Amino acid sequence: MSFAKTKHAVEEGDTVIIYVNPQAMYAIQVKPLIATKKGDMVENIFQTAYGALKVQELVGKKFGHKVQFSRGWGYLLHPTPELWTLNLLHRTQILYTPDISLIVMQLDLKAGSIVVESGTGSGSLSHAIIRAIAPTGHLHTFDFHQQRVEIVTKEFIDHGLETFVTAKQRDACKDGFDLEDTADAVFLDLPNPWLAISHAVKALKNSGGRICTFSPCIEQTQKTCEALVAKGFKCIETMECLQREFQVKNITLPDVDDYNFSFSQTTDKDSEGNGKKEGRKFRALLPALQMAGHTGYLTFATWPRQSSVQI
Amino acid sequence: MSFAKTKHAVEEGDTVIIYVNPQAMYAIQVKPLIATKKGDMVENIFQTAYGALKVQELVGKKFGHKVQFSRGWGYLLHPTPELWTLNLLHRTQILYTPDISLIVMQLDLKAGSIVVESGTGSGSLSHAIIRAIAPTGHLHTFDFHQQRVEIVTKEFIDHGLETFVTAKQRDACKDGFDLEDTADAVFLDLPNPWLAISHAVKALKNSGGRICTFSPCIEQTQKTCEALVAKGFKCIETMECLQREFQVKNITLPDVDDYNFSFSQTTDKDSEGNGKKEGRKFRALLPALQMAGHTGYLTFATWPRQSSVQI
Amino acid sequence: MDVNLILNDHFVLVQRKSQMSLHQLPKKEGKQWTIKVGRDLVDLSSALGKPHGTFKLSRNEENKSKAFSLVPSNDVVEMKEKLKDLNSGENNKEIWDDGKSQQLKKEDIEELRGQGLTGSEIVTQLVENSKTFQIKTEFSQEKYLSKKEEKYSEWVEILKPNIRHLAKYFHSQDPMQILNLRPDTLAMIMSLANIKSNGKFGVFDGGCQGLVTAAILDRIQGFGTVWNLCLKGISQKRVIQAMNFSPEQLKPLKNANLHKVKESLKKEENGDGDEVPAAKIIKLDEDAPQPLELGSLDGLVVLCRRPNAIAKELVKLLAPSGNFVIFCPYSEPLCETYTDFRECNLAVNLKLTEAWFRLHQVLPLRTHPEVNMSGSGGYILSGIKVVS
Amino acid sequence: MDVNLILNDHFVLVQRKSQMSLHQLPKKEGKQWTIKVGRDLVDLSSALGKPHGTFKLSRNEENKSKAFSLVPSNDVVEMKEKLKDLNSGENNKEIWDDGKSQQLKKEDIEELRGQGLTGSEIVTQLVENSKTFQIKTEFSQEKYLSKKEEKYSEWVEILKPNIRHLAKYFHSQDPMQILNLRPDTLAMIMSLANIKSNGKFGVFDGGCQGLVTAAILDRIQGFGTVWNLCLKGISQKRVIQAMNFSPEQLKPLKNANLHKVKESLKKEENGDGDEVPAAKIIKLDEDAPQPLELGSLDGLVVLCRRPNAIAKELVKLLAPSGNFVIFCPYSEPLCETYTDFRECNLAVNLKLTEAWFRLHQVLPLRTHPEVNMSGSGGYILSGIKVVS
Repeated sequence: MSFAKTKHAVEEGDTVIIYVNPQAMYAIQVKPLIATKKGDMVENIFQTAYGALKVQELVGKKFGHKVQFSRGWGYLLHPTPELWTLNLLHRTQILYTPDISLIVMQLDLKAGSIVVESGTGSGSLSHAIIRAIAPTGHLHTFDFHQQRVEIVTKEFIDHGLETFVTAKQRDACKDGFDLEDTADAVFLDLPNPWLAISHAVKALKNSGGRICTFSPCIEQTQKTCEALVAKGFKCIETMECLQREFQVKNITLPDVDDYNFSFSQTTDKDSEGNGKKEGRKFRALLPALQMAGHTGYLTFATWPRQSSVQI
Repeated sequence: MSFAKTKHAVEEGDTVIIYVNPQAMYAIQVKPLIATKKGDMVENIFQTAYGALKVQELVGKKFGHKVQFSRGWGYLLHPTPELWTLNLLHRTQILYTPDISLIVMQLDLKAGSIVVESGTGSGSLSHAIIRAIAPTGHLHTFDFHQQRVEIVTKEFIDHGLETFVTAKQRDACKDGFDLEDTADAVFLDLPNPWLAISHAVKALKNSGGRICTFSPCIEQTQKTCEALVAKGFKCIETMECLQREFQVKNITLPDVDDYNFSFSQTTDKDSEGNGKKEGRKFRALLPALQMAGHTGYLTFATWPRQSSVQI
Repeated sequence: MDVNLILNDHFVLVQRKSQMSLHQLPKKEGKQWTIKVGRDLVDLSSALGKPHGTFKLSRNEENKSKAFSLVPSNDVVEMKEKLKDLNSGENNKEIWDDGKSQQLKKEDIEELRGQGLTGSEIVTQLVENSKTFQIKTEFSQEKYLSKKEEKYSEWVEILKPNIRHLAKYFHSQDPMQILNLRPDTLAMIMSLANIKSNGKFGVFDGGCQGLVTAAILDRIQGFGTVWNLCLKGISQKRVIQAMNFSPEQLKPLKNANLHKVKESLKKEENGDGDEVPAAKIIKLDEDAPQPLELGSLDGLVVLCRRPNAIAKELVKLLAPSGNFVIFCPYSEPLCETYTDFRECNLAVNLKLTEAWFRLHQVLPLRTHPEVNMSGSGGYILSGIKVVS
Repeated sequence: MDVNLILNDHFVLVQRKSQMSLHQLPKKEGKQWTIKVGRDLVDLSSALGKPHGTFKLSRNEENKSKAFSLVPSNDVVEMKEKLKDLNSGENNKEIWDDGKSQQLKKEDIEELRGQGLTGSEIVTQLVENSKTFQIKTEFSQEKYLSKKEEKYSEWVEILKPNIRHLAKYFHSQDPMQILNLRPDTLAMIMSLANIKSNGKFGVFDGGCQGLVTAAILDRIQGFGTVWNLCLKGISQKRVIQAMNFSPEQLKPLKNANLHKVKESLKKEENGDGDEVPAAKIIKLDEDAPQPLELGSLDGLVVLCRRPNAIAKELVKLLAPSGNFVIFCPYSEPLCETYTDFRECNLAVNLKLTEAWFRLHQVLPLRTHPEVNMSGSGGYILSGIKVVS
């Protein structure tokens, strides 16, 4: 129940984020009991890098405050789609926040939008879509993999989002979406998105809408663009978005990196004594040495208002 | 004669660079007379943004020093391939320093290398190749366009580089290079580079070598990579290189951008008086708002030592 | 809900190929309203009352030199289709561009325009008077025609402004007028500030023309509250105006003058003699009759050139576990803010990032990244407020 | 000129798929020299006297558990070719990765290794014991096999080190050990410093292991002079050593201790009581018997973490119109240097740049940029010295 509306303190059933450090975060559901491998229900004790946490004790605790583990502490955070993306269990490759953000904005999503998504995957994008379109919109999400649909359906219920989303097992390329003149936007993350374009057209509102396809390979994008042109989509745009993260470091260089040399000064012994350490100190913005160089190509297009539609 | 060996003062016949500012540089050849449109020989007077320059008066002037124009001054610079790239007359799209640098290094060029280049284009890359391989190497450069070959041949002579380069008119895809077991490296900048791969193989030394192709479109690169695999090239790598330029600016924000506000301070009138202007001053590294987002894909590969070659 | 007709007093975007411009239609009905589209004069008022969409520039038959009228039309004919029967060469080997291949001079073209020729008629003239067009390759011809189309196309789109268009438009016109906030960076801000309906958000806009506020108002469609936090002067609102929001869509927007918020705070403080409590309720001026509390916002966006001091103060308005995003066109001030926030243990998940964004041309046999790209779209410092 | 045989005392690069390592062969002949390639032991000395190239890891028949010997071989068989007759699925719909599809455990694999199985034999076992391999798509199978090949391939390349390989190798191992100087940035430095034969160049290497000096020595092949400018301590030379340079190739390299250069300068100055002239000849220590003059270098490269003070001094060694490149892993010090140079009118064509570099996978139907890229390759300030 915790994604849908912001609250200040934890209630039983909520999914919360336990933040220890940027490399150690955990998404846990606040339930008194948990099933063992054998199926027995036992007290829900969560093991962090800094010791155990009795999950039920989180009830009533305030978000944004510290929580104690047996050998340390962390922060209790309200879940957001971004934190969920970082902490969900990967069933597939997932979309990350830079691509997700572009998709949501470029599809013109807002409260009230009706959206079709295929495939659901691990539900990373779904959570961000639901946030954008609630409380009056609806997400129809499809995956051809039955197990994925079952897991994500349970997650939507656990997160209190079930009224805003319908998840179904379906092979979108073969069987379409079984929706007509309904959607404001369609998102396709499929190996062969071009096979689903005609189904997307059927699902889109006759008054017009937007489509987005995500493909890791350029050959997929090329085929998709051709299909979009052939079907009559307009404003077809393909884009790439990467994110570069910086570290901020206060650097004090070691003595050996201090090159206090001058051809013209008569004594450099003197100058070496003066404010030497200060000269070796500075604050630097360091780009991460490694970064994601590619996720996929995003192609967006507009489905124009059909002439059959009266204003 | 000025590219081949560094000199300190200008001699007649040298090509020199007149630097006024980053947006105004000129490459001129120091000759007393110049032909008018009608073909008459008249005194060589060059018009800069800051007035006239009598070109012959540059003889004997020292590089790196100021030169006077009738209404201002500039600097007299020794030519380099990089300055030539910025100032040459475009007959075609040209390669720029980031790509050129990668090409020269990834082709393992050094003094003594024998190189094949096709097409010559406007000679931007050729000058950098010659710098890298002189005085003992040689560049064989080809273009299917007769006029381009004539112009670049004259430029090589004017620049004192004619002993290091042979420029010929030739349709490389159809007719090959007429070279066998000769080249350490081959560079192809052609609309259909894959058609020239077998000719490149013939030109390359049987003891092995490197190849590079430059193509703006990914489809060309795909076909080229397939052809390279088919011909037995190894270590095939495709890369992109972009350059981001920064401006350094000392910024002093206007008064309106100074948000000296605090919920807890009792009087913010006081604080506004204290070192306010200093707080609005800082030095910023500003990335250029616009940059080149694409030049082409560079594909490199190794031609392995042929088993026929004895060590 | 959506108004889909072109109406008086409303804003529209007029697009010819890649060129866009923003116009407000006259307040009064019946008034003629002529705008410039490239080098052409167009009577925008001729589109009034019609749905947004594609229009053809059409000549007034009586007086050819007057402004074009707009006629709804979906039968766009691209120039390359018109001219596709022409010959083309195999390669550009025979072409030597000496700048003389076009025999029409600038003055000739201006005269053709003056005679009231349509765009495609002018381009046909240009092609017929080119010595090299017919020996160019098909791809070169297409490139040439699509370049000419930018100037001469007879079709324009009259678009209803939305955030996607406006973000692109304002950034392409003069990036620094919106602090170089690029559309993809705007998209990131919306995510990282956790913008959603029924939330309470604060925006401090130090020079983005209301772009982020407009994006939030559009996203939440009337559900929730957006506080426009300001210190003095006129608040940033150009993009908000251009969105043609209905009163319902504008309802969430409240103004909060921070000085007045502070005054109320002081009165309260003097009243009971205590320290300022973390979630004290403050009454605001007439603009904002609803109370703005410290520690009450779900999300906060700060956009300015020098956020160092103000951002730290504004975070006090945020609820614990609330999300903040600080945007700045420069990295250096954010670097300081980062250090400051870290030292004060104000937040977790602190990230200083920059986005890299590039468009691609995807065409058969001609797929490649666009040759022009933006070198910078601003820097973002984001995080989640915690209580230490 | 080139030595193309694997010889004692020389360095070689050993490459298995994407993994590279640098090794020096023993100085003495006849000594066995075992190295680790991934998890395999390989007797590198078994390659001595043979040309550089492709070798097969081959088992000593008598004792299967000992190190692999190297046998020259060009008949590389990739695993995907070996296994191409296997079935594959149409899509991954039926696959649910529960981490249990591989039935061989880590210990089982170690045991197979211990039994002396070759890499392809182990991979065959892995494939046979996978519950999902045969229903994976062909592309998924290929991806799986090329991942396994990284660990188990029986072919290695013994490469003669060159600058291209070494620049990549040192940057991939630990970028900061060479101040994060990325290969493409190195290439830019070589251009912007106008490196060419028969020139006089100076390199101040504050932590790049001699990479740039080695690149210059390689480029000029004995023609010209390269001054290794240093202040104290051991000069940077690891890359120079790894290049196996001949005495002729090393001839251009001269050491210049800047303190000694300065001392000579002072003596000269005291001698004739004048200011230091712009092109005074200075005698140097035993390491560098040839004279290094102020204002004499054609090009200068400065590589360090904090170039601010030293770069300005070293530019005095450069001839007017000479090219300089200052490389730094951080932007901030270069920002200061930029301002300083500009204020002092020391140079024209001043440019502060950063390169962006990305590799691409180009395979039929699977073309895309590599998913891992370097986020930074250092910053460059370049310019041309002028006399104002």
